[in-house]
Amino acid sequence: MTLEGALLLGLMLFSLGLYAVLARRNLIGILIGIELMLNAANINFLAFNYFIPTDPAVAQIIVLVVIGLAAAEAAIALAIILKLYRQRNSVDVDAMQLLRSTGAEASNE
Amino acid sequence: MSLHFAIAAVVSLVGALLAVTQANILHAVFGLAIALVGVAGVFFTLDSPFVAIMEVLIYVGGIAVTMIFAVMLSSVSNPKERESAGRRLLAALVAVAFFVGGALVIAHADFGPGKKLPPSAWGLEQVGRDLLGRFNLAFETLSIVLLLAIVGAIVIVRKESAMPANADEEAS
Amino acid sequence: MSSTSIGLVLLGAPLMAFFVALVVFRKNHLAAMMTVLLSGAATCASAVFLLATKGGTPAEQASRAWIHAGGTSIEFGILLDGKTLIMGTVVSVITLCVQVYSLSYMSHDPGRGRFFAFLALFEWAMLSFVYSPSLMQTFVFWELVGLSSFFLIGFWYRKPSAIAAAKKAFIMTRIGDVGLFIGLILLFQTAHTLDIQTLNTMSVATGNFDSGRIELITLLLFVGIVGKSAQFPLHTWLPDAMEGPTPVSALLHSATMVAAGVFLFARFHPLFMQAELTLTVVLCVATFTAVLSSTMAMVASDMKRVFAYSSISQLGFMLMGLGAGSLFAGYFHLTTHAIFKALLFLCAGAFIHEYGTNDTVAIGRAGARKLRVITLGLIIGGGALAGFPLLAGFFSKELIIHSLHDKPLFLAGAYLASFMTAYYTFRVIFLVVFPNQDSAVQVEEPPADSHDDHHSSSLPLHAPILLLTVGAIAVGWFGDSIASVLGLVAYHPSLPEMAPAIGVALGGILIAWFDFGRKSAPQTGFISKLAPLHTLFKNGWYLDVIYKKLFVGAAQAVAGLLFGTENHVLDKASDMLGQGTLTIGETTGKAQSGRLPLYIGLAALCFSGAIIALGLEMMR
Amino acid sequence: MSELPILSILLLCPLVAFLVTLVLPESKATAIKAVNAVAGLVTLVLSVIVWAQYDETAGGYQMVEDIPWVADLGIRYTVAVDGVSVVLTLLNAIVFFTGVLSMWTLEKRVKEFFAFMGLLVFGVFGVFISLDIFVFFFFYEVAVLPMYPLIAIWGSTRKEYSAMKLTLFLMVGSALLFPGLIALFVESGGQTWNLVALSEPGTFSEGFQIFVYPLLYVGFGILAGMWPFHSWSPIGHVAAPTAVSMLHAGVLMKLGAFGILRIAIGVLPLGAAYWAPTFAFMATVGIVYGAFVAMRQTDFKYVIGFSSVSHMGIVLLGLNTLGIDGTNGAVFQMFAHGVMTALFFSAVGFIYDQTHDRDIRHFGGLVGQIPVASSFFIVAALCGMGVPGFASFWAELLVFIEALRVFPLLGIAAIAGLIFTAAYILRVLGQAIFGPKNPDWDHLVEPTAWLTLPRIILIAVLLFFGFAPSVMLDMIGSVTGGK
Repeated sequence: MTLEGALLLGLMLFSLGLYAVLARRNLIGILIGIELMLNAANINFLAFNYFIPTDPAVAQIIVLVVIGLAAAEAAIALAIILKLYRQRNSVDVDAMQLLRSTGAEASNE
Repeated sequence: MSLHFAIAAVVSLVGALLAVTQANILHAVFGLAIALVGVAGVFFTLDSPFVAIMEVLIYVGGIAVTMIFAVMLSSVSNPKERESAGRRLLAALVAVAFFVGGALVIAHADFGPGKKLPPSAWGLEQVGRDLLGRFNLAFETLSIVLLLAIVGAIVIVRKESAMPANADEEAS
Repeated sequence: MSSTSIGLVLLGAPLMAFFVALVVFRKNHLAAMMTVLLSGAATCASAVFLLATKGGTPAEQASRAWIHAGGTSIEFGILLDGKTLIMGTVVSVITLCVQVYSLSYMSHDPGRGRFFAFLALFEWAMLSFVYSPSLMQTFVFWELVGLSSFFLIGFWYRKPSAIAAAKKAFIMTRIGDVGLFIGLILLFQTAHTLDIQTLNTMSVATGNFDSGRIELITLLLFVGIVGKSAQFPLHTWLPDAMEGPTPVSALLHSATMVAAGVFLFARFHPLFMQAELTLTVVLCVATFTAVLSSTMAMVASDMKRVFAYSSISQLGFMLMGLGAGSLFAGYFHLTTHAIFKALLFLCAGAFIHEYGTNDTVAIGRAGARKLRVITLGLIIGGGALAGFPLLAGFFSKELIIHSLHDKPLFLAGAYLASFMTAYYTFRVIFLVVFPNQDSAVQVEEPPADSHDDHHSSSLPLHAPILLLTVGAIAVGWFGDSIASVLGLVAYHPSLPEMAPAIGVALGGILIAWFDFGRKSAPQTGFISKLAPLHTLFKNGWYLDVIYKKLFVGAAQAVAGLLFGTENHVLDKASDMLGQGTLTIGETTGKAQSGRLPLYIGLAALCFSGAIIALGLEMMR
Repeated sequence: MSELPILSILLLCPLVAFLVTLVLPESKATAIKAVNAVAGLVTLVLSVIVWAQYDETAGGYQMVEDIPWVADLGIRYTVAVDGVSVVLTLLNAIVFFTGVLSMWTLEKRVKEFFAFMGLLVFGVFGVFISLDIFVFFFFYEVAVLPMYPLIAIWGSTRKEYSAMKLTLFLMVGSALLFPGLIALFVESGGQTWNLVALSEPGTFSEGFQIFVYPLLYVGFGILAGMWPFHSWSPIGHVAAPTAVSMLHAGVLMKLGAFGILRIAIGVLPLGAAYWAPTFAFMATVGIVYGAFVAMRQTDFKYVIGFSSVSHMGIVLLGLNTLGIDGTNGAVFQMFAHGVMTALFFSAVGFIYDQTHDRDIRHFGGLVGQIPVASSFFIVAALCGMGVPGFASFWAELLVFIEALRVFPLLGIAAIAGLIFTAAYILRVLGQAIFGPKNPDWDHLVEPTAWLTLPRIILIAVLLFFGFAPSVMLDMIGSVTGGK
């Protein structure tokens, strides 16, 4: 077990998460990708702190904070997803384009 | 130790693969749960049992379960629909590019010699002291954030009938 | 009471009257008129008193700093010397006459209070101009004189022709003013003072000024004079200016406004004397103007118009005299002309008022000679204008012609002009006095449109005319005293020297008699036999048309061009700026597809590229 | 009187009016107007006091107040007045007060209107008295921004378009200005934004000055209606409601000229000397160009708008002569033109409020129908023509004296522009004020006493300084040394 190994694992998880974020159309799928990426980052934090320590327990605390934030984020995100589903009967990210530029309204007078 | 790590790594990777490739979103959430258990194992091998436990408790026990509820509440229409091949290919390309870049950096980076700390420095006691001592601000902030998130989530998903009349008319 | 405090009364009274009249005229016309009249009387009395007490004594000046510029202060005050005393008296006397006359003439005009208010303003401006000790003050009131005449010419503001005439007068004199203004500034920069006495003293001493500079400055000043005194080529506003009420014309053509230009020349006579080239230009312009406007006067059918043209030509005479170097000749003619021209216009006004027409023939046929006092005024005034021996204009014109004796070309011009003057003046007189009901001549002018049936042969109408008639007879004999007040010695031409001029004048009268006066005269004038010339003269040598086409057209064209530039180039450019920004926004906005995976994918791709580059860099 | 921070009080007056206006309910329109009128009166009195207390013989900056604001960046709230600021402060107070009175009949969204107006005036005062360049710029933006809602909400012809155009142009100006000001700060060592410190000779090299000066000049010049960047200004005038037109043309455009004098020329004299011929030429083009374009306009306000371009050209020409008389004349012209345009717009606004028509050709013989209101217009027109007896005559005279000395050809061209000025003004007078009357407007009524008062004040100011120019010139001269 080496630092490189841990980092590589984090990288793999992150890449998989990224893939999920990009490929999924389901909002929950995207959320899954995000969780994977967060965990990848957590692994990196801990790995660095474990192999090249400068301050003993700081990474654990960071990870705990991240987990807490992830919980909050997941709660909000799932709430939004549910709300969207109720309103639009869909959780497809491609359908969520309300903020796209239409070009027409912007023209003068 | 290395073996433990390898097992945990394999578990988490397999879980993650499942999580991103399964067409059925419910299966994907299960994959995520597996991956998270694997990650918790990795944490365990990194001398952080408390964090590992928390990972399992919060992620697997909390977030993943919530997701399952969300999936069940929302994706009833066509949960098994697959994304187009082109889309997946492009996403894979980006992900692979990212992986290659990261791998290159990791492979050639010089992290210098590591030196271990005594296990007591990594202990739960140390974490507890720091959390309520040095990093008290982060701790308290986090609690406020969680509180707000709970309240916010409740407000957001409240039934339409409970909302002011005009707010939804416009949106629908 | 010192002379300067009397001067203060002199200048202050009309200004106060103006403000009072302006405030009260809408409620009480009579109060406004009386205020102005009182101030006019006060001013007149002060001016006469000053002339009587200060005449011939050394100049006196009282002034205080007005503004600071160019390192020195510009003064505002009052200068009492020969020139200002005489001119001030003439102005205030004639203004008083006109005011009295207007009491009757304007008695039924709904705007009479306003009329008197502006008369007061006009008087104030002109007197402050005359008594000015510095060129700056001169210029300020020069402008104000122009402004008040704008209001007076355009007094009947509902008449488009009156407004057009007022505008024309203002803008054409403004063209001259620009020259004067530049000249003033150049003079200021050259001499570092605008004090008139200092300037004149400096100019006499040689070596103070660079001669080329002097030529330039005096030429520029002369441009201003050309505008104000209606000399060619800026003379065309003056005939139109009779659109105002006749008392205004009387004032405008005699002692104020047009006289301002000549007075300015007289004021800076020593300076002009240093500029050979300018003097030649002055002589050329003045002579040409005198001849040119006389030709127009010979065929004009409108009585006021005849006198308007004669003003232009007489102003030309004054400038000829001054330009030839004889200050006294020009100045004397300015004085006499002021009196008899005011007289002539007042008479013309009375006729017009009585018979409701401007046309000389129509007035004559209507029996104008029955108004005896006025007809007498017309004859005396006309005689003075024509240079009839022993009347006022005779003496001054003799002096001018004498001053030209060594310049044959200009002398010939002067003879020609005075011949024509005599001819057209007596044409009017004969047409009025000996109307020929059967003659072929046509009434050309339409009847005046307003204010008929108030026939007022009252005292206010007659008194000024009588006073001025006396003046037109008598003033000519006071040449010596005027000269002494000016500090000059009057020249008395001998009889042989005067003979040609007398002959020319009498010749003109004779031909006028032949054409208009004798029984069963054709009353059409010999010019009408030369049809092309007649048309040319009648239309003022087409100068108005040419100006309209050339200058007004050009200005309009430039304005149109710039207007187009503004709308189609500059405005368009700024619109394009805005439009361009919008276009850029719309174009780049298309990238905002709202597709979240696309955004993230692109960002991740860029980031991936960056770390791949970083990794490759680390490999090396 | 150093113990009483009179300048800060002056500055706070419109701000207090702004806040009180915000607090008052919309329904109390009269109270809102009264509050603003009182604030205007107080500022007017205070500016007269400032004028009286300013020691002309001592000159320089007086009544200094200095408080650190953002210490790390060297930004300080430093206010003081010199002769030029005193004059312009008075101008602003006059226009504010008369502007409020002119809007006495306003009925639409009274509260917001006066709130924005108070903010605008607050910014203008701030600019005139700031000695710190950063604070100067801060107030400058405060003054510029309320113009957008003021025109877009209460305006008339094409109001959104012109409001947007105005804002865009002024933002472009600011975009030039801000880098220029930062360059000054950085180049001087990054210690101070203080104007006096930056104006020390030798602070900036000549090359730097030549490079930065156009940024500042054009940046301020856009606000001053500099040709060819003026096209926002006439249309802005046209669209704006009366009081805003008054403030806009009367005061706001002066901010630009003031900035040029204070900052561009004051801090970068070598750059100014290098660029003076170019910018003087553009100013002269503006004078003649504005007059010609005004000749063809058919809208009252467009005529006045282009006359402003022409008259501001005189200001800029005076500034570019870099001489004492020219600068005196330019500042005097700022003041005179400010009061004069305020009168112009006030008079036109009065007619427009009743007729909802501004086409010159639709009017005729107004002086017979509403003589008092027409007289206001006539007086403004006379002043615009530079007739002696009004303040602008002296201003133009001084500018031309200097211009003829420094740039003879440009001077002659500018003076010749007077002919065309007379032509376009007389055209309006002849068409609308005089001439045959148009019976359509027989029903027009004369202004009430409340609406007459502001115009009378403006006329009185014009006449006073027309007859006693040295009062003004002594004040301005205490800065420029023209005494």
